[in-house]
Amino acid sequence: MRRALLLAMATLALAAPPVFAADTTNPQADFRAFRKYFTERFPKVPLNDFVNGPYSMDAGLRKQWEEIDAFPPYQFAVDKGKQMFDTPFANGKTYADCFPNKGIGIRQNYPYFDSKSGEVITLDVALNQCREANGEKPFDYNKDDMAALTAYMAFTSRGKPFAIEIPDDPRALAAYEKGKEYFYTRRGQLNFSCASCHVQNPGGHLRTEVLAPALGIVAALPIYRSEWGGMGTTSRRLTSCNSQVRAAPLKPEDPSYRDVEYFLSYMSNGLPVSGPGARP
Amino acid sequence: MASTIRMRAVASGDTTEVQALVQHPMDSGFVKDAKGDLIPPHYIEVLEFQHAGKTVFTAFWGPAVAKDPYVKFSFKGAQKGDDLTISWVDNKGQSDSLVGKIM
Amino acid sequence: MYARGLIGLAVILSIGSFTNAASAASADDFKAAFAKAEAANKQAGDLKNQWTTTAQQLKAAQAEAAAGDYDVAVTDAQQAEALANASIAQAKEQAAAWKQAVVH
Amino acid sequence: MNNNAIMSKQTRRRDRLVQTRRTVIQGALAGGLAGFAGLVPLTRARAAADANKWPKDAFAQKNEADAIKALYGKTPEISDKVSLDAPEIAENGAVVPISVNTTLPGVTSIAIIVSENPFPLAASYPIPAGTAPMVANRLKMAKTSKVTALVESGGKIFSASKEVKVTVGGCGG
Repeated sequence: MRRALLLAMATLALAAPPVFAADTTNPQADFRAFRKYFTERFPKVPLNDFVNGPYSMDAGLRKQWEEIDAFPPYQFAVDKGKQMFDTPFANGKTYADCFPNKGIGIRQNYPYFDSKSGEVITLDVALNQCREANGEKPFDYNKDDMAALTAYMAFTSRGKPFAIEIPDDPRALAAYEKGKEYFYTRRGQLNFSCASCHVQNPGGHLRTEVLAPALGIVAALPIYRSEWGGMGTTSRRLTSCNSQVRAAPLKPEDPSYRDVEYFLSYMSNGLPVSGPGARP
Repeated sequence: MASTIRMRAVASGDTTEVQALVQHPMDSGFVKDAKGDLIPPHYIEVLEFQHAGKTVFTAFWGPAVAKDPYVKFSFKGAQKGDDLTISWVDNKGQSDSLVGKIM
Repeated sequence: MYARGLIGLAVILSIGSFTNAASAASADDFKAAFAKAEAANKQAGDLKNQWTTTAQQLKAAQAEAAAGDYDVAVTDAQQAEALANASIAQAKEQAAAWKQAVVH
Repeated sequence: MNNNAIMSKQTRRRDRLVQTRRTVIQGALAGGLAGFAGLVPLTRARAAADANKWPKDAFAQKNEADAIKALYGKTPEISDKVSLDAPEIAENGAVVPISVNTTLPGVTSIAIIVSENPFPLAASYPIPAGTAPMVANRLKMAKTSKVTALVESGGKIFSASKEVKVTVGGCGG
């Protein structure tokens, strides 16, 4: 069983596209190449459908998803998130006070590069910063409360095109480049990168799962995964990816995770927010 | 605490289509927790829908119904604006109920 | 490409090759082997490239040592060190090689 | 989610008084949450489902034949008038959408059996007059299994079956 799995993975690892080297950071050029790669590889998938991940690749899965999405399991998380979002902190302020447009319909602008701190700030990090600034304890980044809040905020942003900016700041470019490096770097005993699965083999199978394309992969987060029997955030998604290739996961919202989310979100610019999503 | 029940009932002509989702762990009794102990079975046994004092749908469920269970059915005789009552009881005697309006 | 694909396989094969290495090891042998493995895994951690299998192997080594079976414990620790070293090699090789995979 | 926490809290205080108080609190909050995704405004109901009607014996059987016998006391016959919609390959055994429909007249109940589950009877639905002989639900499947829809019509039992492949079982958590 295990041997078969390893063999399957080794086969997958060897099926790589032609490669070229690059030494300069040029997000716009990366963006064009990335989109071109996916749209040429999957000419029948409408551009906006890439955000539906594995369902854009497999008709059988898609039918089950459509049946489930008619009354989706993340509904309870969205309701809980709204209730949390509308409930003031002990000091009387709310989440709305921390965000542009009172936090409604803004998911597509995250993560962003904060020129003050010199860091990439994801929506999840911004929410915990908001809590701490108002004297509240930060939430665990993986699920539960954080997943509910981000589910609600994504829900209010559905359909809005991702609009990630990389400001003209060498530190922002460096963060983008680090995220890109993290994405393409092989790790874990199985020697897989994020790209091994989500660039080189989307639509293929890893064990039983249909692999999602990297283009638009962040758009559905947070997600309700049947495998988890519940909601998970971007952190949980990255952590489980690492574990699957037998790489020790980093801490949730580690700078490397933030950078890779920054890179992937920039690659998804123009695609609509579809979160919260439901996944197998 | 929010209700455990979400319901959508839509009348079209004489027929009303009902969909409902209930927040419930539906523990089968076969799954172990993080410590390796079996999580005891905990599942909804009966889910009932009533319209105008009459039971229009009953579900008898076992532990094989998925977590946060979903059901869809349709019945005749109701109109837009009517009340539809939904209630459930599980194997531990816990219960919840709700009245929704048919749209 | 080929070399990178082989790292994982090499590690899998190396696990088998250690089984004859130990004979009547002592607690001190274990401590030394374990310290080496831990140091290697820490180095992998500095490169943000630890493997879950290394941690599992370290844990197994500790459990065997606690049970007094130092032969097996030393073997486990050596395997952990081999895994950690492979993860370090992977990180060093990938530091430049990742660029080969970028979509252009 | 908080689900487990809520449930364990409920377990600890199961007496009727507390249950009633909880119900009132929930009722007060429900108004504020209504209106999401086109849901109807909701109020709390007094009605309660009756656990005494639950067919305990049928749900306790460990093989398909015994479960059908306990539920109906009869043997089903295969009918092309029973339609079972289930995926060929389940995306995850934890959530498998399955629906049953029939053109048979005078239907009084529908049941769904998953042969390879530890307890094969998954769900049973009495169908009163005026209710369509159709139901959709989501089930757990431990492994690849035959799924059977049973329809009771005119005192007889009719069935349709389909093999559903499960690659990630619904019993692992």
